[in-house]
Amino acid sequence: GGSDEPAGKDAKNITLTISANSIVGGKNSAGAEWIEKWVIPKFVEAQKAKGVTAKVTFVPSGVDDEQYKTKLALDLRSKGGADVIAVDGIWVGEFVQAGYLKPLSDIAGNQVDSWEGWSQIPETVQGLGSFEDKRYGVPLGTDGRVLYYNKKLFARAGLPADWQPKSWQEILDAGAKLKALPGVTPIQINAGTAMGEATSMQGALPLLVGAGGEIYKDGKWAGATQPVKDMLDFYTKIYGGGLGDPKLQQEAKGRDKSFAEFAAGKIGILGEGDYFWRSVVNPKDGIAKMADRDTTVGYAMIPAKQPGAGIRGQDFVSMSGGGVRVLNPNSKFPAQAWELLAFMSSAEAVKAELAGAARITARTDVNKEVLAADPMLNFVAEKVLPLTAYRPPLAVYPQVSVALQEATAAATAGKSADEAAAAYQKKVEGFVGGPGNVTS
Amino acid sequence: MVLILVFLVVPAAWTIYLGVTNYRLTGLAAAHPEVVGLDNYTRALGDERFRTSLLLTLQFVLGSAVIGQAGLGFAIAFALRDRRGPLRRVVEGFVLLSWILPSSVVAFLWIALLDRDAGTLNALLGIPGTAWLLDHPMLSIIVFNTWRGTAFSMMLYAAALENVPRSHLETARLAGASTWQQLRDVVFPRIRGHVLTNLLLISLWTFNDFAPFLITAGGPEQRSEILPVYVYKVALSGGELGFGAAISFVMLLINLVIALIYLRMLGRRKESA
Amino acid sequence: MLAQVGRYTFLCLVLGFFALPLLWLATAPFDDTPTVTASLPRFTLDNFRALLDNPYALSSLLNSVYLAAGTALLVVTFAALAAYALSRVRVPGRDALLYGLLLLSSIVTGTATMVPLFELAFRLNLIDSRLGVILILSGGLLPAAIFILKDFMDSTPTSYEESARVFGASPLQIMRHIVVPLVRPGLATVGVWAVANVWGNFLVPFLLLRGPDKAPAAVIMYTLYTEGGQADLRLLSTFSLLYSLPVALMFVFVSSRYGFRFHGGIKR
Amino acid sequence: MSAITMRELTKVYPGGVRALDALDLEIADGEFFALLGPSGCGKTTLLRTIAGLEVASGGNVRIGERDVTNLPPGKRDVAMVFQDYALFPHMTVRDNIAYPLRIKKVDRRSRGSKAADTADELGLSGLLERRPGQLSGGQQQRVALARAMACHPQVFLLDEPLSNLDARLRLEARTFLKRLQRELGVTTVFVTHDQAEALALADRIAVMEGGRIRQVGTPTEVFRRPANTFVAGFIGSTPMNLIDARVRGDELAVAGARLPLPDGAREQVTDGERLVYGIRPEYLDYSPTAVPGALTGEVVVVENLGSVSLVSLDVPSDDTGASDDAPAGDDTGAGRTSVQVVVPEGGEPEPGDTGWAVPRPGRSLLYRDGNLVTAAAGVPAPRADATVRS
Amino acid sequence: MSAITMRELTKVYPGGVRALDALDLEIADGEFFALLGPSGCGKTTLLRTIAGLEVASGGNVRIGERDVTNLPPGKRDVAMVFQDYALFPHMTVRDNIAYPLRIKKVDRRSRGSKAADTADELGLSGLLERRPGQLSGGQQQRVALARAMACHPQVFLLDEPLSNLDARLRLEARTFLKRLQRELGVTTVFVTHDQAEALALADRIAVMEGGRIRQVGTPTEVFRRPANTFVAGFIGSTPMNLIDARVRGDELAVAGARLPLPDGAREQVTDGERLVYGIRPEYLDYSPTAVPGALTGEVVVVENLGSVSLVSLDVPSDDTGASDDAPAGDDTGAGRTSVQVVVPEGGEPEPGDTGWAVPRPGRSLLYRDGNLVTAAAGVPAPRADATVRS
Ligand SMILES: Nc1ncnc2c1ncn2[C@@H]1O[C@H](COP(=O)(O)OP(=O)(O)OP(=O)(O)O)[C@@H](O)[C@H]1O
Ligand SMILES: Nc1ncnc2c1ncn2[C@@H]1O[C@H](COP(=O)(O)OP(=O)(O)OP(=O)(O)O)[C@@H](O)[C@H]1O
Ligand SMILES: [Mg+2]
Ligand SMILES: [Mg+2]
Repeated sequence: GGSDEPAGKDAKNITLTISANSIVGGKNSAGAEWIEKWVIPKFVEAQKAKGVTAKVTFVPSGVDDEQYKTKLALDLRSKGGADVIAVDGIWVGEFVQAGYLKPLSDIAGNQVDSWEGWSQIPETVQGLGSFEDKRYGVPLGTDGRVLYYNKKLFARAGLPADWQPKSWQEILDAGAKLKALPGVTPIQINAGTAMGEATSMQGALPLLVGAGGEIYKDGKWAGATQPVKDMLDFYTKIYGGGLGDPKLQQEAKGRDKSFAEFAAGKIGILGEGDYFWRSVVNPKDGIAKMADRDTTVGYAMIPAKQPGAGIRGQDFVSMSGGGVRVLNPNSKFPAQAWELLAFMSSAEAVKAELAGAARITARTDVNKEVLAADPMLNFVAEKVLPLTAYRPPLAVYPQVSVALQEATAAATAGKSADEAAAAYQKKVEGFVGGPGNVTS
Repeated sequence: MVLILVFLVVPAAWTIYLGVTNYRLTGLAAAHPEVVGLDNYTRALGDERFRTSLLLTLQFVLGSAVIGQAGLGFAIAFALRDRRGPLRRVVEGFVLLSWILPSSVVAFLWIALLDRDAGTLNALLGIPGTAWLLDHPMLSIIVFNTWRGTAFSMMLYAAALENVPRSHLETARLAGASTWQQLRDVVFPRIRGHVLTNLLLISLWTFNDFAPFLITAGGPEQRSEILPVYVYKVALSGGELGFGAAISFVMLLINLVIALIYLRMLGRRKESA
Repeated sequence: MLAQVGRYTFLCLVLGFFALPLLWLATAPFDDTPTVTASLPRFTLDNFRALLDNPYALSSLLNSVYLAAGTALLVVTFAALAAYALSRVRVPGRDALLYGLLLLSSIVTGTATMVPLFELAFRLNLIDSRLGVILILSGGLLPAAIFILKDFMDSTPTSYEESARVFGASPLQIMRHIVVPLVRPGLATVGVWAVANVWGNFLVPFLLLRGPDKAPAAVIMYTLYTEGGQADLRLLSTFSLLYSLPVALMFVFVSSRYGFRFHGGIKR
Repeated sequence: MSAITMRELTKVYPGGVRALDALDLEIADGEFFALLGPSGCGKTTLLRTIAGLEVASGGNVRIGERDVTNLPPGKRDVAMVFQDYALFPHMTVRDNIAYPLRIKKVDRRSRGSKAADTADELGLSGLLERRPGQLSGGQQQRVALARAMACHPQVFLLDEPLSNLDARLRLEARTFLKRLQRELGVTTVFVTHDQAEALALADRIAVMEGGRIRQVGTPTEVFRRPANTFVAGFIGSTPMNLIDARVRGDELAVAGARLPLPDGAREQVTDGERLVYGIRPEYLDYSPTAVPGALTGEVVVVENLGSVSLVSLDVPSDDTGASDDAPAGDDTGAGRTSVQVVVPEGGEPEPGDTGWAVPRPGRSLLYRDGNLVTAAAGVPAPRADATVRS
Repeated sequence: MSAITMRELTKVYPGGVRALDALDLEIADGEFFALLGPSGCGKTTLLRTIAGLEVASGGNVRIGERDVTNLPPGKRDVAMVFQDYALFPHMTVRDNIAYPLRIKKVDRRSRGSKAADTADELGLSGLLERRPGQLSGGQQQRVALARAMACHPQVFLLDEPLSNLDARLRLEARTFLKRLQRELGVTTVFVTHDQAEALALADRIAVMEGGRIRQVGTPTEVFRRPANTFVAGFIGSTPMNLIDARVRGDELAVAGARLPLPDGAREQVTDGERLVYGIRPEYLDYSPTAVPGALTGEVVVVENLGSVSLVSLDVPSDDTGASDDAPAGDDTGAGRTSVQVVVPEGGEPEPGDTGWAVPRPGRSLLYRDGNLVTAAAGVPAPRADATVRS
């Protein structure tokens, strides 16, 4: 339980700091610009109206997420760091366990629970910023995973333009047809360790939930369970059956290359998140621009192994992630920090952040407004998000994830699903403290 | 000296202490690290991944430091030993340039060079599609590290060769010795101290070299996961700092063993001198 | 004469081997659509213009210069003093000490030490201070620098110093007037080496410095990736070139000015 | 054992230094031949070109019947001893001596025994298992000789083999070397910049300057009748006195004194001609009292040379005022010249005394434009190949 | 300008080498004093201990009135010239010469002009802006001297200042050095292992061996009456002949010949006693025909020394068979001894001739157990402090 009256609540001079893994002119430039050019001036102005002189600074950075996380952990550990911090939702749990974060209401008092925003954020999405049923952060937005396909290639292969596979077998069948086209890699499902978390998020985990398995359930991690084996078996079918390019999975820059190849019309089916649509093949500013994105790129939900075989008995599945903003428990002005955080998550702010671009935000009110113009994102918001699942926000998850990636690598390289699964289970047992914490 | 004590010895000792805990950066173990004694060490030694990694590291050191850098460095120094003028300056300039450029830039250069489809090397050789980094990851990083570090050996051997009296080489030539015989009988015995110092330093540096991560990220499938990369993955990606620290300490011990082997050889030279 | 031909062939191969990877750095920044292949560019300077728009690119180079210069200065000064002391004073266990430090330095430059280093800096109140970065980097570089310099010192004849001593010069004067000028190529070598090391170091400045205003180029280089971790080759190649230029220029300057070699050589 | 013949031998170093300048020289079979000259005159270069360590830029070298100009060093059948001996520090004395045999693929047993034999001859038998670092300078020198001897070359080349020894040892080694060469009878070329060494050891001496040979002859010829003022100044433990002089009828006006013209010189000089008068300090007799036909001046320095002393007299220069073509190095100031005289034990003056120096008959020489004019009886004229090219 | 006094001076190096062994020595004010001895005898150590570069392990050193034993080198007011000159390679000649003044905080202007003055005196004016690397050996040596002179020290210490010069230059530098020291009048200690240098330059000489002084005296004393066989063998351009002898009544049986006992020796020896007979080659007269009271043997080597030759005679050893206490180094084999004779020009024999060597009167010396027995007239006996400690 926290105090109702956080320290410095009535201070007239406050200084606050925001940190996020984005930087003007580099990584996530727009987000950084938004904070610097919109959030800070507006917030300072609003405070001034209340008679408070606020000094808000933004500490940008632009590095790998792992490195950003390390730095945050070190900062928080030494009771330093910014007041409002953007983190990946998946880190919340481990940070909480390490004692780096406290529930929002413990920090900023009752005003947290009475915030209007909560009602706009769907329960599932709020889960991103929660751990063990307590709210630690406000989600920024989320995403969903789909199968993209190249309509031109589909046409050449005699496949329909509005494709929606209902089972894994149908994906393989489509792949078999695409295989006939020269110079085309039919299917790209991320695999192996080189792609890192992209393998888990776009490949292993969606397939796992599609086979009805969850990586972490009821305090236990999934070992060599049947769904894991099914998932791995699907990999062997793709890469063993010549439907994918196993080499590409091993390259350090393999994911970039898969983007470039898709954009160049050399990949038929690609599993990715909506990020791919927004930032990769975006005809305006994507890193692998496709001028004819809207006509050429098709998208379909990821099917379960068979209809109804997914988790919760679903026919279709997805995985999601997303960022949250948390408060630093060591903030000197916790109440005002919350004000800032709430301000940044207000509908007005979120709209300003999007600056006309479409993206799935955490707020339904905003989504309704901005996604209307983009059928793809709308599709994700409407059809995919209700089906989606999240990763367990625990400290060992990254290691389990790596083990999973390694298992897919083994499957891709030709090991049988059973072998790969057995090796995987052994590794997981090592991380999570013995076989007792693993289901098999 | 105080500087060294504070910024070298203290963190090193701290690291060694971390090596006997289950410390992690986040999660429960971050809040309450426990001393687990030698568990980390037994775990490391029992871990197949650690053992392969160690084996790869030894390959890496042997291939890129001992054979690559020292061998090529010596060959260049020897070929240039009595050259002056532009040729020497140009060759030395390029070799040294590859030594001082920042590793992130250098990593890019090599990825560009060795790329499977569009790489400069494949374009030059006319064999597009050869996936150097995937099919020969160790070879790639060995060649890379040779490229990167030869300068030091070259400079050192150039200096060492200046210490080989010309008259000694010429005595051998007068006796009719071939180049190889001159090297064996005159040059090597003479620069043995340099060779060993050189090997010591570059082995140490290579052993702890992290740059290959930027090229292959340890892949594919850990086939180029040398120990520093392993530690990086364990400590940073996996967050297991305690375990990472333990492996670092094991690395220090292995370094020590390598150093002792070299020093033994050096000692033998001294006895016989 | 056959040997001559062989030698030239060998040298040309060496030249090719060392120059080839650098080709990309010479072409890509000037290409409007750089790929990973080094090819004749469709010439453009747009990439440079784009880079100039980045608010941190140029200042980060300056930050790198601060850090590198500071560290190099510190390393060279302390290494010179320590190497001189170690070279002239006979202490038992001197070599063991040196080797011990050298080994420890190999740990400290590794990833696993980041927590101790961070906490140390935190306790000494050196977070977000350039001095902290400089001190920590110096600590890691010093042993090898001492090791290299000691051999330089060993190879300078003592008669110079003795001669100065007879004239009544104090140890500090001897150091300043005689030893430093004599081992200048060694100092230059160690300086360049230290600069090159700092220039490429990412982790320490990243962890210890807050905010990009103080961040050196090694950190800023990472910001040129997208949200999804993809490289913007246009900016990246251009920045790589700018990022490499200072060290290359410094090297050219130092090598022409002081000579860049181990004269006398490192031995034991 | 072979003669060595060089024709028009030229060596230009890459930097453009012309270290040998179309040099002609013949060294007879079995001769002990010394190359003498100041530092940088090309002695080492000549030796190295004979050895094949430097490639001649022009001309040729023959050893015995073979033209070796383009042979590699290993095929010339020569052995060389370097100034620093170039003993391999990591090999024992035995291995050092046996090294050339090892290269020649002589089997281990017989090269061991040959090395032992050679070491025996040079009195090194007890040292076979030592390393060069454990030997004295003189012993090292003998090991270097033994190594050179081991493969019985046709020619020995020695580059200042004695200059690293200390003064006492050098004398011993000198005698030893001379005896050894006599016994072996191998053609030996010997480089030195110490004239005493060359005089003491050589059968014949070539004096070099600037890549050319200034005189070739036996030690006696070179000592008594230097062909030019360069050689005159170079040879002798004390340099020859060289003083401006002018012919005055049958006499010579030298530094204020009238001296008789050397024998047979009258026909070769004209009256009133300006020349340089040369006489060695050893050939001047000192007198504390006035003597006719003597140079006179104040004693300024007396140096003890052991059983004799070297006395420097400060004599007035000749009043002909020919200071512009005076040989350099011997004037102490305007109008005064230093004349050195060797004075035997017991007769040494004190600085400040006035002394007289009387030339011994038949020992005076005359130089015109630096070249010898007079031909005295009893000693053959300098050889043709020693005349200076302009 | 001060005298230097050493009492019981001892230096033991960390390794245990006793480089100076309770050494007593006095060097007078203004004296040009030479330390002479074979390599490793402790000359450099003695010099460095005077300079303060080595800390004495025992005893003390006084310069003038001051006990400097524990003063640092900079406070002793001495200047030292090292064998390698130790010119700072990175400074110009001017800066090198001015360096001591810079240390003494003389301001820039006046030290520049002082350096120029000193350089002028030594004929270095044109070279002030060069660096040491661009100078010849002789010039470097003069710069080193100029640097030492620049701060007008009380004592000059020179460690083999000439040994890096080539033979010709060494002679010039020798004369130059002597003249310079005479003009400055500074107490100068000069280390050399070349006896000729010591004889030619020094007012007095100390001959050292194994950290001790074997004799101190003027060049003449040391040359004519070496106090022991060590000094006898060391001094002189050719070593003294030292031959086993036995007293036979009023005569001496030496190598098969009967020679008169040296003057005044009769009282100091007993009949039948075994001694060593010493005579310098310069004091033997060669005769091609038989003479009484002469050593005789076959001529084996003739070395040309310029105006004289050194002839080695192979004489039979004395039949007393005292081979076990024969001085080392002079036997050529069992029962034969080599005797060396200096023969003037014109009288040289050929190897193989038989020759006779006649000692000049008053020049023979007798040694018992290595120490001089006879005291000849005209020369004072060796000084007390030069006797050997056992
Ligand atoms: N490798 C070389 N490259 C260029 N010039 C050289 C080389 N070796 C010698 N010289 C020059 O050639 C000339 C003759 O040199 P050489 O070594 O033959 O002289 P030297 O008579 O042996 O002298 P010293 O008595 O000093 O040994 C000198 O002017 C020298 O500077
Ligand atoms: N720093 C040192 N440590 C140990 N022993 C030394 C040291 N310096 C000299 N010695 C030893 O002391 C003795 C005297 O040495 P010193 O240098 O005084 O001889 P030296 O007469 O100058 O000989 P040289 O003519 O070779 O110069 C030698 O045996 C030498 O090996
Ligand atoms: Mg030479
Ligand atoms: Mg000495």
